[in-house]
Amino acid sequence: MAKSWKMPKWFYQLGSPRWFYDISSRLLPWFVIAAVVLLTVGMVWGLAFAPADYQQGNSFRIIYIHVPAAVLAQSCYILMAIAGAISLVWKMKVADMVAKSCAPIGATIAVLALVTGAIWGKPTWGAWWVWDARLTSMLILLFLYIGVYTLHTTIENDISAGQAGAVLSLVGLVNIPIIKYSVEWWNTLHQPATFTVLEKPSMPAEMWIPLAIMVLGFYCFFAVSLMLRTRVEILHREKRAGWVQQMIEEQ
Amino acid sequence: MTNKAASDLSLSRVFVMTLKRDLLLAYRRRNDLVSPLVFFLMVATLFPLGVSPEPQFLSEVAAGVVWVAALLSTLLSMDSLFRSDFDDGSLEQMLLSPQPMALLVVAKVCAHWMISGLPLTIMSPLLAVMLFLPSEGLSALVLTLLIGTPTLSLIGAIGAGLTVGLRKGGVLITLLVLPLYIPVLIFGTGAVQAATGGLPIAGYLAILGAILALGIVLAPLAIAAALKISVSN
Amino acid sequence: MTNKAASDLSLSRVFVMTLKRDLLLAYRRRNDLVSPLVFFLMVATLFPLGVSPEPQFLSEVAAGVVWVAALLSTLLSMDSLFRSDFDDGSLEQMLLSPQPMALLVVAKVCAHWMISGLPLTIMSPLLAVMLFLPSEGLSALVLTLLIGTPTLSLIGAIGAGLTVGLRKGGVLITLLVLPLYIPVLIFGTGAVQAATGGLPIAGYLAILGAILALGIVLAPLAIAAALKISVSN
Amino acid sequence: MSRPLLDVKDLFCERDDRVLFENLSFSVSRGEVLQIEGPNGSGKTTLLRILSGLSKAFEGELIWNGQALADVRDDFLEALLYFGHLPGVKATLTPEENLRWYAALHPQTDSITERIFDALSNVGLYGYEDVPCHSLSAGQNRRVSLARLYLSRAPLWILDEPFTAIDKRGVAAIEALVETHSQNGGSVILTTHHDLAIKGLRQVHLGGENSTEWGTSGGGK
Amino acid sequence: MSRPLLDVKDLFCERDDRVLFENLSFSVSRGEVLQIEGPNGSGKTTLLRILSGLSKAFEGELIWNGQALADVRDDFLEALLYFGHLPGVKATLTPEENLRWYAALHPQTDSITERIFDALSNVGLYGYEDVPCHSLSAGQNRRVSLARLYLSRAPLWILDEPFTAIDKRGVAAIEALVETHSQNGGSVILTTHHDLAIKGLRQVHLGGENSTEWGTSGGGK
Ligand code: HEM
Ligand SMILES: Nc1ncnc2c1ncn2[C@@H]1O[C@H](COP(=O)(O)OP(=O)(O)OP(=O)(O)O)[C@@H](O)[C@H]1O
Ligand SMILES: Nc1ncnc2c1ncn2[C@@H]1O[C@H](COP(=O)(O)OP(=O)(O)OP(=O)(O)O)[C@@H](O)[C@H]1O
Ligand SMILES: [Mg+2]
Ligand SMILES: [Mg+2]
Repeated sequence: MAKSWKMPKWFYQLGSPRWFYDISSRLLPWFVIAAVVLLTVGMVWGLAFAPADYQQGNSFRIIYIHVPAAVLAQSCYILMAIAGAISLVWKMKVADMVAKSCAPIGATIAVLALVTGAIWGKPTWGAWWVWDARLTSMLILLFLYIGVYTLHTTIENDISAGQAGAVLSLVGLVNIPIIKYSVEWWNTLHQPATFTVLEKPSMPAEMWIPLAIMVLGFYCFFAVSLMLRTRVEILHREKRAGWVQQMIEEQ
Repeated sequence: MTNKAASDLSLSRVFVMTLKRDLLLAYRRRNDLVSPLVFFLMVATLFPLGVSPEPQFLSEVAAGVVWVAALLSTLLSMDSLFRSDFDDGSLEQMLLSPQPMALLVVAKVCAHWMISGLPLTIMSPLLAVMLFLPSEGLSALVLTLLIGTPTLSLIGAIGAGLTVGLRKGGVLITLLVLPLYIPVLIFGTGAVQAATGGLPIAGYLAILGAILALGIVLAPLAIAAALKISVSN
Repeated sequence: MTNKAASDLSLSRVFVMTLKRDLLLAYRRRNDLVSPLVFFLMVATLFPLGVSPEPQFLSEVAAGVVWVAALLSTLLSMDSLFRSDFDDGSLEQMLLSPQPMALLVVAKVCAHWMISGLPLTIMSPLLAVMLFLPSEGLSALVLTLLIGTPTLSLIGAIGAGLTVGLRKGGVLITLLVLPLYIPVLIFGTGAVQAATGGLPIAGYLAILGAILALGIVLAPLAIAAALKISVSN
Repeated sequence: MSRPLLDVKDLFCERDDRVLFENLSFSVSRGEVLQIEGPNGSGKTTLLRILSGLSKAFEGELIWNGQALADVRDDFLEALLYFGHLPGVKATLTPEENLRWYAALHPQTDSITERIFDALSNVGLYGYEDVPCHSLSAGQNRRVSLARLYLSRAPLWILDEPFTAIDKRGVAAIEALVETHSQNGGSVILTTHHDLAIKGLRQVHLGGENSTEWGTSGGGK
Repeated sequence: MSRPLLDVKDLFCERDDRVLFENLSFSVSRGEVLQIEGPNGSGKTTLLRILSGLSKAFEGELIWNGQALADVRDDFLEALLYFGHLPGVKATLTPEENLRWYAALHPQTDSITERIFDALSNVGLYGYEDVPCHSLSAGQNRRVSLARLYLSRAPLWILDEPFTAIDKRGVAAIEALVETHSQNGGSVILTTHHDLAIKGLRQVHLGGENSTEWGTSGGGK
């Protein structure tokens, strides 16, 4: 690790647990509302009103869960790696806690993407699981999440656990471009995919607008659960700090 | 002699001494010299036993089986890379010496490769013959193993560094490292399959080489960081 | 209470306490509870990656791959069975206690199976589905694993006992144990293949059961003897 | 009974062609404390491992209560408490859990939980019962293992450097415990590099020319 | 130079919610020997690991030669010899091989082979250079590690219980060595449960209510 670079003071204040706790208290309600509204609208629109696919009929509607989950799983990983890097370099406590909170959430979302994909695969490919690039690299992503999570829970010392998790998530960052591009690599390696999922521009607007809404909704929902988890983590780690004690007394 | 030259000299000396020490340690417990190889052989033996002994069938799967065996045997030997140094305090001494940790780590990984990946690569033609690999694929197999196994050692060492402080990292390391091994496996077997099919393999080798280059540059830093974290825990 | 009854009581108490202790130790490092499973999953994942992802092909080899994966994951976790007890002196204490060593050893192997073989067996249907095992073979797979994995643990423990005194037994153990695993592997996969082919599997199960019975009777004595030798070394 | 508890006759042991001891004979009776004494590498640990039966690399006779030790091994093990170089403490278990398993190995009829807590507070680990041992200091870990002395009812104690890593008050307490044990009719064989202030202490000296003597040039660089 | 070599200001450390030390300040100058003193579990090892930079679980300032230690870590490591709980000795290597690698980690220009042999004979391992360390006794193994003290030219020594498992003559020799080192202008920070007879020894006492105190009921069963 390089020597820690000195940053302006506000940068550190930004990362103070107390600041995060306060700001997240104010932001949380808005994100909850946004998540509920977006998810409901997107869900109703997507499931009830969007036209059925001419090839796949109604089974395609699972796209409204599958794609947001798949996209979010990757974003969450990137966030986890960035937060980890920040906590490694600048020893910022909040970044560490955010990274720690990302792992289980990301793992859950990755599982969701995998499961919805598998459910979708049954009617379209005739199999729950196929060894295709997307699927495999997604599975790797899940394993990476599990690995980071296991490091966080196995190492008793919180600081070391955070650093170890950060190193692994940074190393695993290599997987993200693999998820994106290995489709092509893989096709050249093994038999070409019989079914290409990427011909999206042909998708009519009535289909993709609800999809976009669902993606946004998923992001809001993610923000909510991330804040909740991080807040619990803050309370746990800072339990003896003055302001936490004070808050507990007030309640 | 300038100061700079003197310190370069001492760096290369430390590298050589550490490499030598690890090779000597491996030589003293000679069984380890043989065993990754034997494990490699055994996985390749189990496979026909457990699945099917037909030559036709085997020749199709040979490349994959050899690669999977190489990967598993590297993985298996990985946990011991830093464990004994951690247990007896040598790792502390390394961290508290004025030498750059990344250098010491590279020497150790190098030694590890020389007693696992390298002999494995040398042995692979034997396995290929046992599994009826078509002869066109042979050189591709050896080449990909030669470029691929150092990468496996480097990646594995990151996992080993992260888990060495835990009371039992042996299995956790698998969880951390195996996902990262998958790309190497895919390109390695891909190249051999291409070669058996008469296709060019330069592209695969280039990618494997790129991964190795990336590994050589980045892994030592990650390993050194991981070890510092593990010891300070 | 007669003296005999009292001593029986104390024996069963020692057994239960040792079993509990080992389960507790495993629980404390929770990741170990999960990891043999994850390894099992990963080997089964690597295989299609490295070899071929075609459902038709996979369904043929599924039984063999699941069995080989189970075998390797048991093997991997075997080394740690006595190692930590040896390193911290608990093994000396066991040998110097008035309790029969074979009994303590059975308790430890039992605990090992409960955290490796048993969950593995429970997970195997999932793997079978991932590898497209024909559904007729499913129950045979689960049954053979249920009878086979305790045998694997028992045999593995003999190897672990013999090598625990060596400074690094991790890989040597493979050498000692793998040959003994082969019959189990052959009958296990044989049974599944028979079941998929619509043939009766009672014969295979009987043989596996017989091997297990033999193992339960003989292995504890062998393990206890091996440990005594390792410690006095 | 005037017959010695343990009788050692004509013991001979060599390791790697270095003779550690030859014609070594001594005996331990009830109520006696015997210190095996000698510089580093003189064979103290080797001797204790031979006496306990862990090591078989010797020639000579070991007699337990008048019978060859190998023939009455079960009786001997019932009567033995062995405290070796390695503490036998599991790092992920708490002190209480460690002792509980140890107690199960050496079954006793009366209320064991109470006695475990007593033993732990005797070695100064009151308040640490529930801390996993890897979070204890070097000395505290040794103390977990020493708590076995307070639990045990075995008449023969074999202790290999029990004072390692223990602070001064701890050393005094263990010394007192050893003395009490011998006054109650127990026997103790121990090694240590500390000076012992135990009444009636007997010593066996090991280490002739083969032992490691500190260089006389020590102190110079 | 009158500036202290190592200056420790307002150190605070807690583990598992137990405060080990608070507002701990002291400094070590050239030629000084400082003993960190306290009962088992009082935080001596923790403190030494913090000073050496192995552990970062603390708050407070460490100042090396007038600069923050973290900024001049390389200089600090050049000047440090750390002897921890773990000996750092490889069991399958011989004493000589062990020291040779250690010497490579701390490069020196002059004839190293000779100095290694001198160091080994100084710790009484003459004749054992070629025996693999797993065939050495507990004390001999510690001596292999202690031989580093004779090899080193680092001005600051941090020694965590260097006398563990060492016999009496060995302890005296190491004490003499420490004294010589300080007379030559070196500094030593050490912990031990032995009484030290070193001139001008300074002590820092650790351990308030949190330390493990041996139970007063010790000796009763
Ligand atoms: C377990 C199985 C599956 C996994 C792991 C999986 C994984 C993914 C991933 C990672 C993405 C995100 C791509 C991105 O980042 O833009 C994605 C997108 C998508 N998936 Fe799947 N998928 C699975 C099965 C399926 C199936 C069966 C279908 C339909 C037949 C499908 C259709 C799509 C579509 C239409 C997209 C959007 C394409 C895009 O935005 O790039 N997926 N999937
Ligand atoms: N890894 C750890 N995690 C949590 N607490 C720890 C850890 N290591 C030590 N401690 C606690 O810190 C305290 C001080 O431990 P330390 O090893 O520094 O003591 P010490 O003074 O060196 O004792 P000793 O004389 O026994 O060596 C102990 O009470 C111990 O419980
Ligand atoms: N496993 C072994 N193989 C061969 N020789 C050994 C072995 N263990 C010890 N020795 C030799 O036996 C001699 C005595 O060792 P032992 O451990 O009994 O000494 P000790 O008196 O306990 O010393 P210490 O005071 O250092 O604990 C030593 O010289 C050592 O070299
Ligand atoms: Mg000894
Ligand atoms: Mg200490």
